[in-house]
Amino acid sequence: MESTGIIPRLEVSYPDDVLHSYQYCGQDVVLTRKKHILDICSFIRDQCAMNHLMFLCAVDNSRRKEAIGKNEYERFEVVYQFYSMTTKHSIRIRAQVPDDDCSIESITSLWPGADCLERECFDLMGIHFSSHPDLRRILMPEDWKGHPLRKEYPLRGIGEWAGYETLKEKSLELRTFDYRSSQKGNE
Amino acid sequence: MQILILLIQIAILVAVVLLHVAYATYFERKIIGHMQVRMGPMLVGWHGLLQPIADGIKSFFKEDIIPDQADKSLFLAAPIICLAAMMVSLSVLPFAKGWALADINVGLLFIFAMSSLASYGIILAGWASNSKYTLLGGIRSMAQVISYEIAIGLSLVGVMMLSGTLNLSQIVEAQGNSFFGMFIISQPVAFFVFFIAMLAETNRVPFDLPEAETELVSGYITEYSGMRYAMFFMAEYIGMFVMASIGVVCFLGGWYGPFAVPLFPPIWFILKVYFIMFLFIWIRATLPRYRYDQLMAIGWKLLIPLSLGNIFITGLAMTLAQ
Amino acid sequence: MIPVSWYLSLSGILFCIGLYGFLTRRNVIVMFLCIELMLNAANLNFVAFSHYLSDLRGQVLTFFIIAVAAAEAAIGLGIVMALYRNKQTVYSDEINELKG
Amino acid sequence: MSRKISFNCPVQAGDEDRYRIQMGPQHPATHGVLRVDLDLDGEIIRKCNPHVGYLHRGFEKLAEHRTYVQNLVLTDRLDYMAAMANNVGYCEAVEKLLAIEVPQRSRYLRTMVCEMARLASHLLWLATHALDIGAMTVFLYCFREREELLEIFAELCGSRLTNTYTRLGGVRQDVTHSIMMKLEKFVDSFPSNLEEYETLIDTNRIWLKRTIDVGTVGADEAVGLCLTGASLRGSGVDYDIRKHFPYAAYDFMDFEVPLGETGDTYARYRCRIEEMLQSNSILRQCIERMPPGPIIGDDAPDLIMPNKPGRKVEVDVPAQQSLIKLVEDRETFMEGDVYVATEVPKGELGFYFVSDGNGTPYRMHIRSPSFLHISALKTMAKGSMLADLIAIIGTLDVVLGECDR
Amino acid sequence: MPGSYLPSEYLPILMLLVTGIAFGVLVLWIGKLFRVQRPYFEKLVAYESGNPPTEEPRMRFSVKFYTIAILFIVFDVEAIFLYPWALVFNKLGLFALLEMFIFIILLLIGYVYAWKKGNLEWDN
Amino acid sequence: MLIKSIFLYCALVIITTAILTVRFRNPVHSVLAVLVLFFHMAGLYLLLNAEFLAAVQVIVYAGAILVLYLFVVFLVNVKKEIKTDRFIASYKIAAICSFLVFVLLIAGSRSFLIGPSGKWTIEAVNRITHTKAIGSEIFSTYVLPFEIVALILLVAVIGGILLAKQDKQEDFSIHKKRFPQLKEDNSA
Amino acid sequence: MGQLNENDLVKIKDGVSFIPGASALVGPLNRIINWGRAGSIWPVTFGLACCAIEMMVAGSSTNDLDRFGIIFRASPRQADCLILAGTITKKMAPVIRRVYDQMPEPRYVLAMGSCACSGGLFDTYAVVQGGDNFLPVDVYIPGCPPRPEALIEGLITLQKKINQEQGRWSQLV
Amino acid sequence: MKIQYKPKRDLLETIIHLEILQGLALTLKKLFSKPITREYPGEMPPVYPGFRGQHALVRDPVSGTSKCIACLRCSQACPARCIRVKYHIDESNGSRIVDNYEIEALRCVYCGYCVEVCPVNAVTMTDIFEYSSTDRQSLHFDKERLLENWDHFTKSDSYERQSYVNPLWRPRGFPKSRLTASSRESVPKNRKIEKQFTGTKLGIKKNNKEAGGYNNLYPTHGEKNAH
Repeated sequence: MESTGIIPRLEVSYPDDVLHSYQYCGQDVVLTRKKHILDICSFIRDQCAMNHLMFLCAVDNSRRKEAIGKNEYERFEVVYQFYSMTTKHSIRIRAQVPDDDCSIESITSLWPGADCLERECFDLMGIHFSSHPDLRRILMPEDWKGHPLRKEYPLRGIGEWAGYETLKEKSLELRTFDYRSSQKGNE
Repeated sequence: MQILILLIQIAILVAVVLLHVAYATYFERKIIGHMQVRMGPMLVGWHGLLQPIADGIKSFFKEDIIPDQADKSLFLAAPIICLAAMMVSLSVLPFAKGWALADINVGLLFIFAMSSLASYGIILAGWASNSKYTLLGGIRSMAQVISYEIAIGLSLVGVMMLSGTLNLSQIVEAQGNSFFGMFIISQPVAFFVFFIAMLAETNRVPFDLPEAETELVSGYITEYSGMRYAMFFMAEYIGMFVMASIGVVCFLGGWYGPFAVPLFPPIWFILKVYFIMFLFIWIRATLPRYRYDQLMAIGWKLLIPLSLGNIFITGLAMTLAQ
Repeated sequence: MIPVSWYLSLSGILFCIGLYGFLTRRNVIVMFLCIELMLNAANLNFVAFSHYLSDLRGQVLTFFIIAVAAAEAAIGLGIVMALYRNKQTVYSDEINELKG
Repeated sequence: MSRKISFNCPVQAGDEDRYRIQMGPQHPATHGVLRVDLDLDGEIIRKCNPHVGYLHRGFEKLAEHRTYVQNLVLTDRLDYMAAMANNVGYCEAVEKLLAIEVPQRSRYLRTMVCEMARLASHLLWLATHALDIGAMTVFLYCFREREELLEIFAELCGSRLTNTYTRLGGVRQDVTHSIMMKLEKFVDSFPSNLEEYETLIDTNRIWLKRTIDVGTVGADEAVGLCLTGASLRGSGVDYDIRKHFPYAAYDFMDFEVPLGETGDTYARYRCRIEEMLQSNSILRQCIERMPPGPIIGDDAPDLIMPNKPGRKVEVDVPAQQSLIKLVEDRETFMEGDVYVATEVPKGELGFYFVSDGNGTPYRMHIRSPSFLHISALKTMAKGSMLADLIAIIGTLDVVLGECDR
Repeated sequence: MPGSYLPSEYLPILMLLVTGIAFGVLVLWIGKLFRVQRPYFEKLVAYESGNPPTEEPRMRFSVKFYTIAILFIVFDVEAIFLYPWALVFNKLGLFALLEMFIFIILLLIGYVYAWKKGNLEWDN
Repeated sequence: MLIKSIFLYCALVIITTAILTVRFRNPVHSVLAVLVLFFHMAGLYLLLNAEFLAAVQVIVYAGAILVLYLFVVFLVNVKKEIKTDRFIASYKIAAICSFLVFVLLIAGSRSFLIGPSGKWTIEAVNRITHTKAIGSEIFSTYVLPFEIVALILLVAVIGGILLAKQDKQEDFSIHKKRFPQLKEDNSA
Repeated sequence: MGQLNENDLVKIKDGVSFIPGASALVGPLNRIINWGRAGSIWPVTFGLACCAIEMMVAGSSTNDLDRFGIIFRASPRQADCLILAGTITKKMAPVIRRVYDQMPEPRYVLAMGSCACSGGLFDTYAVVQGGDNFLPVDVYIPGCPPRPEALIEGLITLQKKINQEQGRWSQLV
Repeated sequence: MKIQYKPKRDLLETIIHLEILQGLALTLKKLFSKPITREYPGEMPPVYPGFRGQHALVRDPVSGTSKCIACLRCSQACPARCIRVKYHIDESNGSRIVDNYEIEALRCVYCGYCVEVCPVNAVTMTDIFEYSSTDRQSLHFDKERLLENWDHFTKSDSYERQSYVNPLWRPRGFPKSRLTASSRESVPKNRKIEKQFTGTKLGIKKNNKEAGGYNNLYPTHGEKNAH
């Protein structure tokens, strides 16, 4: 993954959006604002021949040391990694999403495969993708409360999922066996 | 007195057939097991010989669930229809000369009628369970059965022409005079059609779509549990037996052994039937499953033209021979 | 020894039940079923006469009737299907209501 | 019994010719716990809606609470058919992040186990794919081969399925002579054994009818759907991470990437079969060229890592044991993010790490191929028949452990 | 003598039918005394791969089934005519062959029509 | 005596199932009642020494025509009738009409006299079997009706297919007309 | 049997009682039924995660569960035994319970592997900490995943347990 | 590399169902071959040293109790957090006395980290895997049970169990010289450790290695296999 020269082109084309760019472990990373993310992505796809969306995920920056105190970081960021199968270049876009307006444009129109990735981001991190055709929870049950990958969400969850509660009640009601509660680990 | 003898005969037949059903499953599991380089039932009884008994006992004492939204009367009746229809078709099978329980003149038609009645059992099971998989399985089964019933009927017309009768014993007798004692020699195409249609009629691989496990869970029997499920199972295996017997009677010379080896005729009959059942199992161990539309296409586009052609060629040949 | 009149009465009763059903039922499919009942009643008559007259003509006719009944069922139910497709109903009175 | 069943989704007017079926989670053909909601018109699928998440275990959250070494154990449970490949992928990523050097021998070992895992996974895929289409015997024959590989794994690292074989900076154990003899025997016999299964299905007319022109995806469409692995290569797109971003010892291996043309189920099936033969040849090369040397680097971190900088894991040690210090305090974790992808049997498995200098990942995202493949199911299954859906699920080779994480 | 004909060879069939039904009913009825029956609401819910049933399963099917059934009826009737024909074929000879040839050709027109209309294709 | 009891049994079942056919709300049950009826009708045919006809009755009526009925019942939605109360209409008039027809039939049947006996006595039929007897009659005497049956069946196939042919788009527009609130289903 | 009331019954042990005089019949019958049940355990095809793969291996040629008369049934209605093979997530738990509910009596549950027994590695928000939270587990099989032989051993343990059962077939129990 | 297809069937092969007959022949051949099934309860699967099975605490032949020094490395390393060590400090010499050592076998994921990090080779994983139970409690091992496991394990007369150690075991994190004597010498002297395997050691037929070897199996037929 050598340097590609895409970053300067991006900086020229979207001067207002590119916040910062760097290379880490030989990988190109660009920090952008979220506003024109769809344009940036289509620019990357069409102008830079980066046809392969490697992944898309969201990061919660709230407890990140490097992010604290720097004003170019927002609470969340959506990370896109693109790769060109022809030129063998790749680039990572980190679009900053603020806490108070937790939404970003969907890129499903460019990559249909991003559909479930965005749904996953919504599910686990609570980021809304505008103009996504079908933004629902994907991994967690529909009526799950909270977004588990946010930093304030504890590992064991907050409260109990209602569906599981009813299940436990039902199994108590139906049991003809001696009920043994499971034992917790020693963490 | 006559009726008493008849009753004893029926009792023997039913007992033998039930035992046969039990051990046909054992036979199948063993053979498929060995074809798959494993062993099949081993530990329940000597070499697993008591396995079918254990299965039966377990099924008998298993809870019988009638789903809430099922159409209760039909749900209860369906397995009985299936089993009774299949059992009744046993009555016309000639195991040896004069060994048919009912030696009727329209024996072949009677078998067709009963197999179509059994398909009612299946479709009703699918419909009455009122679950999606069963309904789909029932419909599939019905479309499949009606498609292949024609192929079976038409493929046997050649045999009827050669033997000039619908009576099963007389068909066998007619073969005794023919070359090699088997109609399969003079009617290979008909046998091919019949064999494929037979696989489809009995819902065997590669035509086991109504109960295709990877598609429809268990098809029309998805909602059946315990003894009712076992009854469908029995009906299926009796159906296999009946169909194989028809094949033996119409194409393989019934109770006559090749080269007129003096062996007890029913043994020849049973051996031939088990040969066909072995073919069933062998094919099951080897082939993948057809898709639904392909199955229908084979029935309608291949087997029916083939069997019609066969009828004409047989007719022409017979006319010319005269 | 069963007198022929037994058969005739049975077929008469069957025919009338079929007729009654045809007149009362609203479901077109069941109405067709009732027609089948009436056809069967006629068939029974034919076969009974044929048997009592030692003549096969009645049975041959029954045979043809069964074949034609098959055609009738195919066409009739085809009409039901067409009706259902166009009117979304299989009820005779609703079909009338929706005529306009 | 008095309670009435209430249908939470009443039939809508006009939808009456649609037949809704929920396939899975408890269904023999959904490879575990996938659920697919189908709208059928007869047997033809009008709409297909996969539901995942029935095996969502909170990997990414859990990884934030465990150290890098402990998270290695998690990766075994990702794609449990090829745990070795996941281990390698994970270690490659963490090593890149922590800048750990890996000795040459362990690179070869990693390549070797990766390819073994690929064979094991593809064999399982072939088995289940064949079973889905109805060929139950192929299923059992494939398992016979796979069992040999699993026994080699068991001898190599003590566990058949969840291997935890690699370590940061190397691998856990060295191979022994007997393992290599077994492997060589396997490698020698594999092509002919594969040929044997192929007798049952490869040219079989039923198999061909069931796979040709089923679930066809064009090259551009496949890229747009983010397919990877053999599912992508079946459509003719030349993208193999082993060639594009060589890791472990793939640089030194001679192998080719089989490419399909038609993008249908049969092409994907052939691709995977060819891939197995390629893997076999890579294995042979590994056996031949295995270099001597250490299996784990000297700067490899200990299994016990501190999960907070500045905090020592060191505990007071009894005086008589003369073990003064157990763990160096490792402050050298860097801040930054890195994405490393490896070619696991299912496709491109990527790990995206965000590190803030602690011993635990700040954020670990797993780019799982199966997740994207399942989302492609929606497009691929539309308009095909119910039985085709089974074939398509089979050919996409999804594993839900990896999909749901 | 008409009216007093008893088809006695069918008697075993009747008895076997009764036996078959009785067997089914008896097995289920006797088993009922020994079985554990603990039905409760959740147990009796229709099976749907472990999901709660979403909607009434009785719904419409593809019309293809209907056309297949029509073809089935026609061919069934044809087969019914073929059986007596096959039995008397030896006696009647070429004339019967021609007769049946015309009959089958007429039906094949319908068959070909259905084929051409795509009623034998299932994957559209 | 045995023959009479068999006849009476069959007659009883036929009448009962016929009434049930009319009374059952669920068309599937009606179809099944007719199925039972057909089987007993076949039993009567056996008593009348028409075993081939009995087989045909079962194979064609029970095995084919009723299957078609079942398909149609499954194809169209029949839920509504099971729920509504008035699944029959104007039963009084119908009952009177039917009764009148019945009286007419019975009265008419009185006038039938057994005519001249034909050549196919029970013995003659049994000598060559019923199937062959029917066959030789059809394929020698009734050739023309036989071919006409083929024509009728041809018409039935073509007509049935034409009638059942489904135009997808047209179908949807009808739905829309009836249910204007219906939109393209995009949810779920 | 509705006329019999509680007092007419002979109590054998807690919760198990019989009609008086029936014990001569009951003993052998019990043994036969238990033998039949132990000899034909049909688990429902329901793999959850990693352990499912080992479960498949147990059914494959090398180990061949069919030797014990164990064949997998796709529909819970025909199954006797539910093998919890893998991690039980909270989203999955109701499904598992429903499948269990739809099985006919008598039914058994095997928890295979750490995840099904106690949640194992995954002490997180999404994972049920052990199948016995909502199901009556009969046999616990440790291992992650257990070897296929360990599963077979677990099934043998289940067979032993079945063989010790008293009158699980009676309506009166 | 384009994938290669097998040649298309010709008409005769289609009519006689050649490929299906071949398949049938294969299954028939297998019917008469020896099953590969291991009859498990009678016949044990091969278990190799280092198998990660049931846990045991090694009973020190000298002291008769566990070798554990309560360094807690195992419970630190455990990803499933299933090891609990209770100890108190002996006031006289400052060493730790293990009160209880618990392993939740039902939570353990059998990764072997605890064995790998143990500096004194006190905890080990035996190759016993058959210990299913009908209740949970019996699978919650305490110290006594773990020692019993060891006794049970050493008593059974199986392959090399008397000298059961992982031949490749080496706790990572500190040099060998700093290990306790008992763990350094845990590999018995009479056990032969092979020289490290390298590629040259196995005499593999050179001409066989070629990547294109499979080409013989799948002769190229440029056209697509259109059936």
